[in-house]
Amino acid sequence: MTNQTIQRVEGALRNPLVLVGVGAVLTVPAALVLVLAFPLYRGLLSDPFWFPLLVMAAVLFLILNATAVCILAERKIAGFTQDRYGPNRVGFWGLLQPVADGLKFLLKEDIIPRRVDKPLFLLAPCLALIVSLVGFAVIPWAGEVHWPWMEAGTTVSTQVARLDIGILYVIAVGSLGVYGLVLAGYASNNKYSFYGGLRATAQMISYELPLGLALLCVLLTTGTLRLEEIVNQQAHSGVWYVFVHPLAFLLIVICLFAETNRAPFDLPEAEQELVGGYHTEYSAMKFALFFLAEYAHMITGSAVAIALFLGGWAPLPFTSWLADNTAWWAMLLKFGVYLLKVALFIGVMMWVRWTIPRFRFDQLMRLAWRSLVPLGLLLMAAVAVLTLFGGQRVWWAGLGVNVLVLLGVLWWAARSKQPMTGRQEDLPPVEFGAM
Amino acid sequence: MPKIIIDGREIECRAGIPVLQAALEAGLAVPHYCYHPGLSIVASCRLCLMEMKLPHPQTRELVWAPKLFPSCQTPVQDGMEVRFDSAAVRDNQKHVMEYYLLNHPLDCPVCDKAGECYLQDYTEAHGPGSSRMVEDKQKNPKKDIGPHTLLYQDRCVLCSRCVRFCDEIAGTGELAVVNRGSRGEIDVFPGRPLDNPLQGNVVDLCPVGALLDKDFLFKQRVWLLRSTKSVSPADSGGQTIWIDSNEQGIHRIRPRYNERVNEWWISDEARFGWKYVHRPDRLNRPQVREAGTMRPARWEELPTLLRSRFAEMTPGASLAEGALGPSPDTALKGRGIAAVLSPMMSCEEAWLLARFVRDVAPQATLVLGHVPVVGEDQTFPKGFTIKAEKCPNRRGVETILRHLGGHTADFRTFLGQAVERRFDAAYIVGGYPDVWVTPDVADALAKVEFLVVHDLFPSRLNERAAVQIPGATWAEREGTFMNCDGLLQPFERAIVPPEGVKSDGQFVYELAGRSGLFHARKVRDEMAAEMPQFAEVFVPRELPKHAH
Amino acid sequence: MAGLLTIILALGAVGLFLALPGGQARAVRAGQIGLAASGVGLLAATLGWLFPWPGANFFAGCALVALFAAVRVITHPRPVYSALYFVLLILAAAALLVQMQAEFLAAALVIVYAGAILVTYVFVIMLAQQARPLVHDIRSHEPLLGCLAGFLLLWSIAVRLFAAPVPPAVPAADLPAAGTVAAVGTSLLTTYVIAMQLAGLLLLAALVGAIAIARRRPLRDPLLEGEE
Amino acid sequence: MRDEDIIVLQEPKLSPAERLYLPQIFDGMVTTLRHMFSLKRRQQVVRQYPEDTRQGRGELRIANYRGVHRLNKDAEGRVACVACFMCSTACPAHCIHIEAGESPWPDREKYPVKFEIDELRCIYCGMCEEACPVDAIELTPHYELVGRTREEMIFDKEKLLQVFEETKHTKPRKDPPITDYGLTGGQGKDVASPNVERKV
Repeated sequence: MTNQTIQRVEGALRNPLVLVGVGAVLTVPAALVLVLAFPLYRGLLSDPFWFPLLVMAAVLFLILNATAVCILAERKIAGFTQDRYGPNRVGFWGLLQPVADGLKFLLKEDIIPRRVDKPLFLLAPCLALIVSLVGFAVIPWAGEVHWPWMEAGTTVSTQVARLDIGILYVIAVGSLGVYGLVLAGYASNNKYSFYGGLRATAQMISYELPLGLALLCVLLTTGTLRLEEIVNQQAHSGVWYVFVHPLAFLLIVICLFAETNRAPFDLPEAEQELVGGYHTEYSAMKFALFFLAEYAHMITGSAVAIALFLGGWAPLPFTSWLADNTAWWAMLLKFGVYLLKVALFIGVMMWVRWTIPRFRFDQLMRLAWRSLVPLGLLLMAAVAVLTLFGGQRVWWAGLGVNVLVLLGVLWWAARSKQPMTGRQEDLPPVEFGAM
Repeated sequence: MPKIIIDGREIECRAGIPVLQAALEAGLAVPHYCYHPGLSIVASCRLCLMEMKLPHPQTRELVWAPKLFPSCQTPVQDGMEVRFDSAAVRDNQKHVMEYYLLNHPLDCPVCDKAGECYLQDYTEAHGPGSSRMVEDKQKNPKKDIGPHTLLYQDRCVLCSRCVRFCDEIAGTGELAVVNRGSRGEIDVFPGRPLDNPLQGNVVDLCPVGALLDKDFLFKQRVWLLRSTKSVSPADSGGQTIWIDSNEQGIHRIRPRYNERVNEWWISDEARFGWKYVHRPDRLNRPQVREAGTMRPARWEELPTLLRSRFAEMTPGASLAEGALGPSPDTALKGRGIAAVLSPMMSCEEAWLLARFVRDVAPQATLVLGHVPVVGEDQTFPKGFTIKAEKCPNRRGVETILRHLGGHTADFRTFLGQAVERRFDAAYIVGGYPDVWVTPDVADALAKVEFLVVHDLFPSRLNERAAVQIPGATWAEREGTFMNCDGLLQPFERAIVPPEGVKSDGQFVYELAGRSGLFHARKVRDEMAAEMPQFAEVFVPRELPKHAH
Repeated sequence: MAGLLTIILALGAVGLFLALPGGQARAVRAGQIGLAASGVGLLAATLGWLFPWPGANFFAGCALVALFAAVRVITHPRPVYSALYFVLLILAAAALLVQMQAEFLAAALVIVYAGAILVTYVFVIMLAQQARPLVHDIRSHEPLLGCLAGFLLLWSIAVRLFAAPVPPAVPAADLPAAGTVAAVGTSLLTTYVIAMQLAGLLLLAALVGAIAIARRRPLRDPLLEGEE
Repeated sequence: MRDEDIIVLQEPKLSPAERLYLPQIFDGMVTTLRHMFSLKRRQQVVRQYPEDTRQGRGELRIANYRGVHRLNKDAEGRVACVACFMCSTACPAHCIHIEAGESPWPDREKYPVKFEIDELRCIYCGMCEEACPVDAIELTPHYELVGRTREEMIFDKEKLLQVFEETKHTKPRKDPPITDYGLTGGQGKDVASPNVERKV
């Protein structure tokens, strides 16, 4: 393509009218096809095996595209936080930036350095992406749905896998997430990548502990591992578990940042120290896969946290509105609510990223092992005792325990000589090395 | 050894030298223009004046004399006391400097001497910061006084060093001071330009930018140049030189003081003879003949190739057994192989190559290469000699050949034997700046089946060589030359060889089966263990700036 | 049947012995061929089992992957790959457990082994990575005895298994829900409560011990000590 | 260093809440949030570069901006440079390459046969401008410098003179006497006469 052509195409893309036109041209045939094929997919929609898979496909489609949007959002938020505009050249208000980015990733030279461990080098990004995507299987996107043409009283679920172990599955899959990073770091045969991989391992192993402990607090209250159950409980009672276990929620949020390698815990890819960390040697689509994996991981993580603490698809707290409504429009509404919550959650994660500076690695480890793990243990013990005495029946009991634990910790912190994180005089200066 | 006191410091010095020389040797920076240790003393610049203690006419007590004395013209006497750091001396220097700058143009930015100019340095160290001169400065035209020299009369301080040099050292006396007083200027006789075999030295001698080298004119600023200690390959005298280079290019060559050979001077051959280093037609990649045509070769493949080919040419046992042991084949081994060691090679290179050849073929013939001789030795009045033998290391190679013994030959004999097809293989080293492969040499060498030519330029041997190796010039190598009197002098590498060329030393080092970098010093130590002649090198003492 | 099985398993054992790291390249190649032949034979022998109930194929596939991964764990010359094949083995085993309605066990296996222990292995292998593999990494220890023991074990299991009749197809829904979280939890806290408490105590002791070993002594500064 | 030279700083005492760091984090997040939604600040701070230049806003100090170099021409349109190498000597990035030759004009001796500046190597420090005794080399306010190849970014004499032509209206040359060399305060007669008296 000549420069002029490129310029002309760029100019056209900047025109919102052109965008609307292209959209309309694409939408009309799509709508036609959908209408004509209605009897065909009606059967699929009411089948308990196929419908969740369709939901899955839709969600995957949404998420893989959402990643592109996320990148734009990230850059926009970064820009806004720093009093800039962010990308605003490609398309109206920079909206086509993801397309440009994607094209760039596709067209860049795909380099495999000479001395890498080739099988592992190729495996790592795939592993990272796969692991971050399979977690979606247990997310109850919109509860049950009853299609108008179905028999009365029957519903189909929008959840792919209604696993008995629900949340354990998420943890199991999440714990595999580290392999992609470690292998990338190892296979790259580059010391910066290597350090990134080591950091990723240590960090993710460490933060799985407080994550699990905080999860246990909720599970003690809910009495089930099934995510759909947990969401149902919240939707029906209207009491989201964030009101019951605010401290556990805080722990989970902190751990999520660490598990997804997001700032302020993005030590494995700390640019200033490690060039690019574990993905230093990756380029083009292989790098894009890591990118994709990171955002997919964020979406999974926030979806799980929302299911556990923020009522899942429940639109409003303190009301059971929509809880038992299985109409198709309610399903769509719930789905929309869920996605909106995820989007907000991710927005907060980005907001945090552009606010809080990165931790030092020893601080990071100290935070996990010295602050979060004891805090999680304490909280879990307290909630366990509470549950023993039937405390799960009144929602404010959990809140009380959380507040008590928090106050106790504050009191302890006030008494102790050293801050909970930060410099500690009696220890040798380097505790965990520079990994 | 007389002792004198300069500025309250007692200094021991050689007898009979001027106080100025003693002070300079003691490390004092006494300004001077006209004084040069190699020339007669005229005491005309009046810049080196000093105070001296003399007996008081009445009391006979030693007191500072009221007038100043030229330190260059006052020989040292035991116990004399002089001083340069007095107000009177400094005043004198300041006023003399101001006088010199009356008419001197301030064109330092375009003057080639800037950076090594006495006037500049002394003005900064001793002179006034500004001129009180309000009249127009005198202007004189540039003069073209010789094939190599330009005279910028405006810049001249009339120290007459150049005049004295032509009279005393070169003995030709082309230059003279004409006119008198403020109209005095340096000039040549009409029709008798400054043209003698040592003429380049007047440019170095000139303390200011009055005499300039046409060759170097406008080329570089001197502070950009890097000076490397070297030995001139122009003749067998072993004149020591500085190679001034910048950005891997030689820009000029200056004499390097050497009390045993050339003192402060060098011949024009040594000074201007480096141009061949940058000739564009130099060989720049090794080539190997395959099926009649030359193909470019990699440097790495050459050592194995040469080794195996020479071993093949050796009749009898294989290389593995081929030590010097008394096997029945030894008598035959390598009879058909010859190595021609050029007198342009350094001792180290010659030794490594000779050892390599003897290693592969113990009975090989070692030949001292073509020794170019032009005319007769030319000796100048004060003893400076330009040798007729135009190669630097004939004696070094001879010493090595004599030490290694076995079959040796001189170049003529070798050619004769070659014509008789006595040699199957030969390694010929050239390295001469001029054409040396005359038709008869080429014809004789054509009889050699496997001919390895290691040379700088393409020659008639091009069509005959089986392997052609590009050589490096002396400025691109390091090593030692042994001059015709047996004086062993080291030279350093000034520039890197052109792209594609490996320095000879490095190549023969690898050829000899060694890995790593060639260090002339290490090789020399090995040689010294066998040959005491190479145990000690002569490095002349280095003179401080402005102290010649 | 038993004789054929013995031959197949013996072939596998010899193949494994040859394929273990540290041998000659040709021997390793031969061993790999032997292993493959043994695998094919095993597949053929179990062919009768393969289609009796839906999901059995999935079971067989997972089992084969697990076997293959297990063989690679001990035959791969590079520790990192061994560890990764171990991960694959764990995942395949977890899939088998899911087949048997033991979801909790599957999740626990993945969390504990793949998510914690093997990550630590990989971590340690990476940290201890040498410029070239160490002798004990590239040479197997007691290959003969190991292969023999493995062969005997596998042989006895296989012969017993094949002696039994082909298991009937049981619909998944009819299986007792022994693997659910509730069932596991109930049995842990009733039948096996003492064992569990003991295990907990043991783990606690191990934890305390680990902390005691890993704790860093404060640096002794003679100057500071003098002041005290 | 004596003991009394050592100042022991007391670390600020943190309240229990501060030790948790959470209040500070929320504080910071409020700050960034405020920035996120302040359109006005954004508009004030950010320039939409190709459309909105410093020059357009009148913010470029033409007299001292250090952009692309130029080689000045004297009143007669000849290159003002006398090839004294001062700029290349002063250049900390070694980006100036000069080849000098005998000048074809009678009022000076040397002139640059070749004058090249590697604009990619240059750090735009302005030392060459300071060093030049005849004010021949100057940095211009021209900062939009792009090229497709490295070779293109090595500006030769013609290109540098062209830059002068393009910028002489925005930044006129000071026009000092060319033979001054900055040393005598304008005495223009210091140079040796170019008439060579042939003696040979």
